[in-house]
Amino acid sequence: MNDLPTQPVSAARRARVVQEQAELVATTRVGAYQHLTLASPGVAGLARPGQFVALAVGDESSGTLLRRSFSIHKVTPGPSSNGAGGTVEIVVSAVGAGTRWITSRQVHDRIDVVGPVGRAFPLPTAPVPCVLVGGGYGSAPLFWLAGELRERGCTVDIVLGAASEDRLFGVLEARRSCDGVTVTTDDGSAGVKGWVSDVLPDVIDRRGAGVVYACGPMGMLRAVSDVAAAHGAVAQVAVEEAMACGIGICMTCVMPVVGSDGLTRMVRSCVEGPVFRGDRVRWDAVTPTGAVVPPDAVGAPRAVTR
Amino acid sequence: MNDLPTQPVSAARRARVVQEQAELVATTRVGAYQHLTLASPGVAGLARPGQFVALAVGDESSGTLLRRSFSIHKVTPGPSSNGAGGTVEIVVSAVGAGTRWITSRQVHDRIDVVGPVGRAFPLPTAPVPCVLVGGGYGSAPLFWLAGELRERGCTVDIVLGAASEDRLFGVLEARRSCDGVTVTTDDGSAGVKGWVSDVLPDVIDRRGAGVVYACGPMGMLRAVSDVAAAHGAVAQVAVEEAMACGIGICMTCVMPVVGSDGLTRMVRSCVEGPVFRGDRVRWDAVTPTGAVVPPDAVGAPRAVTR
Amino acid sequence: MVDMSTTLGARRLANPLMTASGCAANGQELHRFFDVSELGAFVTKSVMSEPRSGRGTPRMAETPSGMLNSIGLQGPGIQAFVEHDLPWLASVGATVLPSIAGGSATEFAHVAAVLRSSDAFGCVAGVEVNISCPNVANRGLVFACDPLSSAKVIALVREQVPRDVPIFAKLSPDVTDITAIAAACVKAGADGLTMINTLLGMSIDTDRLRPHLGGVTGGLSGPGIRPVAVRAVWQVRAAMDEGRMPTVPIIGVGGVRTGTDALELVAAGASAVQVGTASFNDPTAPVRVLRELTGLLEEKGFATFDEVVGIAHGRQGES
Amino acid sequence: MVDMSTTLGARRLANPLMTASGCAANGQELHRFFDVSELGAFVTKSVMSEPRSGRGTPRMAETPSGMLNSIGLQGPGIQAFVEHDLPWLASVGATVLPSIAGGSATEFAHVAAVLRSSDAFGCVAGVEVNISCPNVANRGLVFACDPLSSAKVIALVREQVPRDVPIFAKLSPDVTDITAIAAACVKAGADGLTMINTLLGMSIDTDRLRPHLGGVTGGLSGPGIRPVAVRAVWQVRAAMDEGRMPTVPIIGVGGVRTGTDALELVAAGASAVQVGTASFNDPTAPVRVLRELTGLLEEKGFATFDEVVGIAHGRQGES
Ligand SMILES: Cc1cc2nc3c(=O)[nH]c(=O)nc-3n(C[C@H](O)[C@H](O)[C@H](O)COP(=O)(O)OP(=O)(O)OC[C@H]3O[C@@H](n4cnc5c(N)ncnc54)[C@H](O)[C@@H]3O)c2cc1C
Ligand SMILES: Cc1cc2nc3c(=O)[nH]c(=O)nc-3n(C[C@H](O)[C@H](O)[C@H](O)COP(=O)(O)OP(=O)(O)OC[C@H]3O[C@@H](n4cnc5c(N)ncnc54)[C@H](O)[C@@H]3O)c2cc1C
Ligand SMILES: Cc1cc2nc3c(=O)[nH]c(=O)nc-3n(C[C@H](O)[C@H](O)[C@H](O)COP(=O)(O)O)c2cc1C
Ligand SMILES: Cc1cc2nc3c(=O)[nH]c(=O)nc-3n(C[C@H](O)[C@H](O)[C@H](O)COP(=O)(O)O)c2cc1C
Ligand code: FES
Ligand code: FES
Repeated sequence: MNDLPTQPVSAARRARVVQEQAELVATTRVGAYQHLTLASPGVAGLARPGQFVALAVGDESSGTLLRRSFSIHKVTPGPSSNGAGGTVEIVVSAVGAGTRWITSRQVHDRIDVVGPVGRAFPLPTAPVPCVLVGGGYGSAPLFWLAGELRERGCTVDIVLGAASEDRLFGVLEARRSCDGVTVTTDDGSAGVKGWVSDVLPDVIDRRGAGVVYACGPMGMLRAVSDVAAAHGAVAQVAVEEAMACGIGICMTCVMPVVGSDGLTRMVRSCVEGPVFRGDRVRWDAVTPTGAVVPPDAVGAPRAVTR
Repeated sequence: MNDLPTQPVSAARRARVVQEQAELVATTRVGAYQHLTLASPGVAGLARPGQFVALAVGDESSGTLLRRSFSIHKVTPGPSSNGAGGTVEIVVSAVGAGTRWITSRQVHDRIDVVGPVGRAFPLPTAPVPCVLVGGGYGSAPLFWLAGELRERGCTVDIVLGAASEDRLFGVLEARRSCDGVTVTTDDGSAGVKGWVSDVLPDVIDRRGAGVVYACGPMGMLRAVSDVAAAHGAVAQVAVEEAMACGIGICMTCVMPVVGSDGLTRMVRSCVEGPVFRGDRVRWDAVTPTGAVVPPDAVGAPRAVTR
Repeated sequence: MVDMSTTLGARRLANPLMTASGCAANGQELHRFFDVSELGAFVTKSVMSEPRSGRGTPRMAETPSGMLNSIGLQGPGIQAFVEHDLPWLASVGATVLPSIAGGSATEFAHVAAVLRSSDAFGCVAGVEVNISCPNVANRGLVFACDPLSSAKVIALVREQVPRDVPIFAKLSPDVTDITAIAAACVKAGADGLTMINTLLGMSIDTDRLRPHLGGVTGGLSGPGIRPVAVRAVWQVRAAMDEGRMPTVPIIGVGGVRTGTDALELVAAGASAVQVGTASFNDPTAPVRVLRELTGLLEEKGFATFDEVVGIAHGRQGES
Repeated sequence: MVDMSTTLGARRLANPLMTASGCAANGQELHRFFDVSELGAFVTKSVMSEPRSGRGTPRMAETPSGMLNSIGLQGPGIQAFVEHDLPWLASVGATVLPSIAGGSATEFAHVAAVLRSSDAFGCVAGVEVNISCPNVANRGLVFACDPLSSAKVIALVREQVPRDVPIFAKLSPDVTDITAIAAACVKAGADGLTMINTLLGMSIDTDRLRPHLGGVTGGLSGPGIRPVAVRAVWQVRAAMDEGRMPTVPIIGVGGVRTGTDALELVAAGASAVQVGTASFNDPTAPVRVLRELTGLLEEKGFATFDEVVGIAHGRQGES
């Protein structure tokens, strides 16, 4: 019953995950974000692009109990040149108390990390042209993905969008790791003024792209899914639902998703996502403030009150 | 009704107090303790020996809500040589989560300080010989007091006691600031093997001391009060009751104390203490785990259940 | 500038921020940190008819994001209160909500009568009736756990307090259905409700393996209980909106530490907000929360505080 | 070495540590972090008769030292549970306490019947009956808020479960007198009690000024509520000691994060301890707490866990 396009959940459940006290080995400001490098060899050795880490906030006596999730930007597995273990990098936007705590950690501080978690971006078996779309810090996991795709012979175009120039992440890195780069900003402070969905049709069509990978705000993911479908590409989108545990035990992070049996279920985005096929997500039931249970979902309440 | 030996409480209530974000300017290990110097000019300008400061633990989102109290070890009022404001020093024993947080602060960190709080040691108006008794970190406020007493022409003897040598505080400073120093340890690792109350009678008698000032664990204060009374001296003891607010608004820190009208009341040790006259404390109602309400106290329950 | 004034029964207050009973003593101590007349109202420690010693110590235990207390209503008695505390509050220009308590309904009435006859009664903008305290006649069961006992206290106090001075029943959250108690109090004459008092809790001293508090159980307060306070205010306000009981103003209390916390209670239906345990952490919390709340409403473009009271009702399910 | 085994009704468990229902899914996820057979028992997510989608999102809100959840009992239904989840737990050698729920007493009985007839029933050391869920017939009032509804559920479930398999009634703290509900459940056939489920709470989204949770109210859990759990266990255990109800084992749950926290519940009277929300912070929390608790008892010189159960009773007032 948990079947999903490319990877059965039972596999995801069995997938290895570690918990470690990771030392912060570097932290730098990048535009509106903080770029953190953690010595987390266990995670580094297992992670795939699209997976994420869940970080604990504060110490043992912290009043903030729940972990915060971040896409893995990059991993450097194995012992590094200076003999240290593998590293995991993340890009954090400080929006609330938890992310403020994380971004104010200093080099040598330790952070409790659980990872890698979630379903990675499924990679095509043939060398098809791909388009990557990143909104704000949502681009963080895409460069690593781009590398893997190009290794498989895929052409990779990337579209980076944000509200303003300082909220773009990785434009330079994009130029290094992708075959084509398009930038959009809502205010026109960099690239094309507008949304990623404005330029996306062209980029897909130009290359005849077969897969569109996207990470960013829910509204963008919906638009990308629609555009991809309309232009004959498969969308693989990494969603961001509020998560209490990040490891599949609390059921808070659910999204209405259609399974291969055609039935909609409320599935956990932390273990059965965060990457879903765009055409499988029930966007009609996803609002800016949360997802409602579609009346036709498996086990939906008889009389829907909400 | 709130009358107490030397200072009416209404005065204590009116006494000035400040709240400030104090920068930690120095922190050093001293034996089993951590010695902290805080740039806290407001407190430094107002404090008297025997008063204390109440420090907040953690940041705004901390799950630890209650302040922790520490005797003021020393103040350096006014702008210091490097142009910084006055400083306040405290000596902290890390026993629980709060004191561990405080002792692990680094230079330049800020700590929220309220102070000075509480009733200071009342100073004699005539130059009588005095004995100071400090148990463990309880000696911290006594050297400052010694200085003030000697300025007034009092001879000052000090007795420092602790479980073991590393838990003694300020033996060297004692030699500088007092006329006679006696050291005791429970295990004999320094000075006389035994308790301060073993040596105290002698010290009082030798000088014909008129006042004994003491700070330390409750059991020691009781013994000091008894010895002082038996040897014709007035005891002034600084107690340590569990305090939630430190500023007189919660009523958690009460002790059974006899007023000048001869009646026992449960009085707040944060504003009406921490210094009480030893013979006014109802030691019969003070147990190692807390104080009971003496049946003859004002407003005591008719049928005492405890 | 947002008009922060709020109406509580017959009285209009300059702003909705108050101290919480028992978390501010009777004013002199906090007046060293801020001018207590700046508050919408100063709520005093619950006072009973006679002086009371309270319980033995330890009277408190710290808990995650909160604390337990078992003070045992220590206080000077109503006579000393009207002779010393109330006149002092009047002298500094404070608006006062005295909190009264009793071990029986007649004790409550007696305390109210002495209070009313006080020379300083002019500064009293309302009386908070702390029915979350033990009923001596009923095996120490808290009045607020039983609609009949609650109603009896309120009815007797209402008789003693002048009509133009509103009385507020302070409710306990430790009940199966708080709307039933609320309705009983309003029916008996309460002009408003204060919610919530502490939750009954307990902690064990794990060194000695015995109850930590001298009083064994104690009252749980602080930010950790805020979700319970918001829920209580929400439920009672919803009962009013649905016509299940008459509409009266609610004073919200429980775990407020910031302006955002206060806004939660206001949006759930509170016309005023009290700050309790947070003052132990930050003595200026009541006025800081007022400043923060005012700032939040300004940012959001509200012209008056009144518009925000209960605003979250009817908004669930919107997208 | 301390003998950590504990007795729950007819069953002896290797140790007193358990997961809390709904905070551990059905085992596979946590098994990636530790061997779930190391637990005294694995408590599964409450399962109902049919598959359930649960509520819309947001389903959670973070609160100081805790969280609110409104999952709405999402689950696969009892049939899928006995076909997939229970056999998996049996296959890894886990001792299981399935948690069952229902919208009516007969639904509970049906779920229990299907469970009993499962091939994997051998791994079941007891059944937890989550009566802290809404009674469809009674305006959605939670069964555990009413002694009669509670008793009816327990009596029907007791009939379905073999005599040698104890059943545990899981109580809600949102009642005026938890001992009354506890006594009703035991009288109706409960072999033990689990205390406590979440407290009813709520939070407001102060950006949008509307309820934060899709389900409006939610259940409050985490360290912030531990004092309420300790109190509930204490009160019910005291009622047993005083002969006001028969003595049965209590499973303590609520806010346990460390071995010391667990010891509080044990000293108050719990024969076993569940770890819930803390697992979201630290997936290994249940086994870590077991290790810490064992260490504490060893330090204190106890030979058996049993000696410590309820040890704080009768120790108040000692000095
Ligand atoms: C799979 C996944 C990947 C993510 N990757 C990144 C990333 O690479 N970089 C980055 O900056 N952020 C990322 N986020 C978002 C990040 O987790 C949130 O911004 C963060 O949890 C907010 O915590 P806070 O304490 O600062 O905010 P608060 O608003 O104080 O958080 C309160 C609570 O709400 C939850 N919450 C708030 N916003 C979000 C959100 N957008 N998504 C999920 N939970 C939320 C928090 O986890 C917390 O429990 C990701 C989220 C998910 C689910
Ligand atoms: C007037 C006064 C002066 C003090 N001076 C000093 C000093 O100079 N140096 C020093 O090291 N310590 C001093 N203490 C004791 C110090 O305040 C406690 O050790 C500290 O509060 C313990 O906090 P914790 O979080 O580390 O311990 P925890 O045990 O985790 O504290 C839990 C709770 O109990 C309270 N508590 C625990 N122990 C004590 C105690 N002994 N006294 C009061 N409250 C307690 C805490 O404040 C807190 O609310 C003083 C206490 C008082 C009342
Ligand atoms: C130390 C202490 C003493 C209290 N005394 C009283 C009291 O005398 N009367 C009363 O009605 N409430 C009393 N309360 C309850 C508070 O007024 C308030 O209802 C409760 O603490 C919840 O608010 P908070 O979380 O902001 O503290 C007391 C609370 C504390 C912590
Ligand atoms: C996300 C979540 C889901 C829960 N689901 C259930 C459930 O299905 N059945 C149940 O009896 N209790 C459920 N609970 C309550 C817990 O089992 C436990 O009683 C409560 O959370 C208090 O313990 P804690 O503070 O350790 O979490 C749930 C709690 C949480 C946080
Ligand atoms: S975040 Fe807990 S199940 Fe997904
Ligand atoms: S510590 Fe609050 S009154 Fe003394």
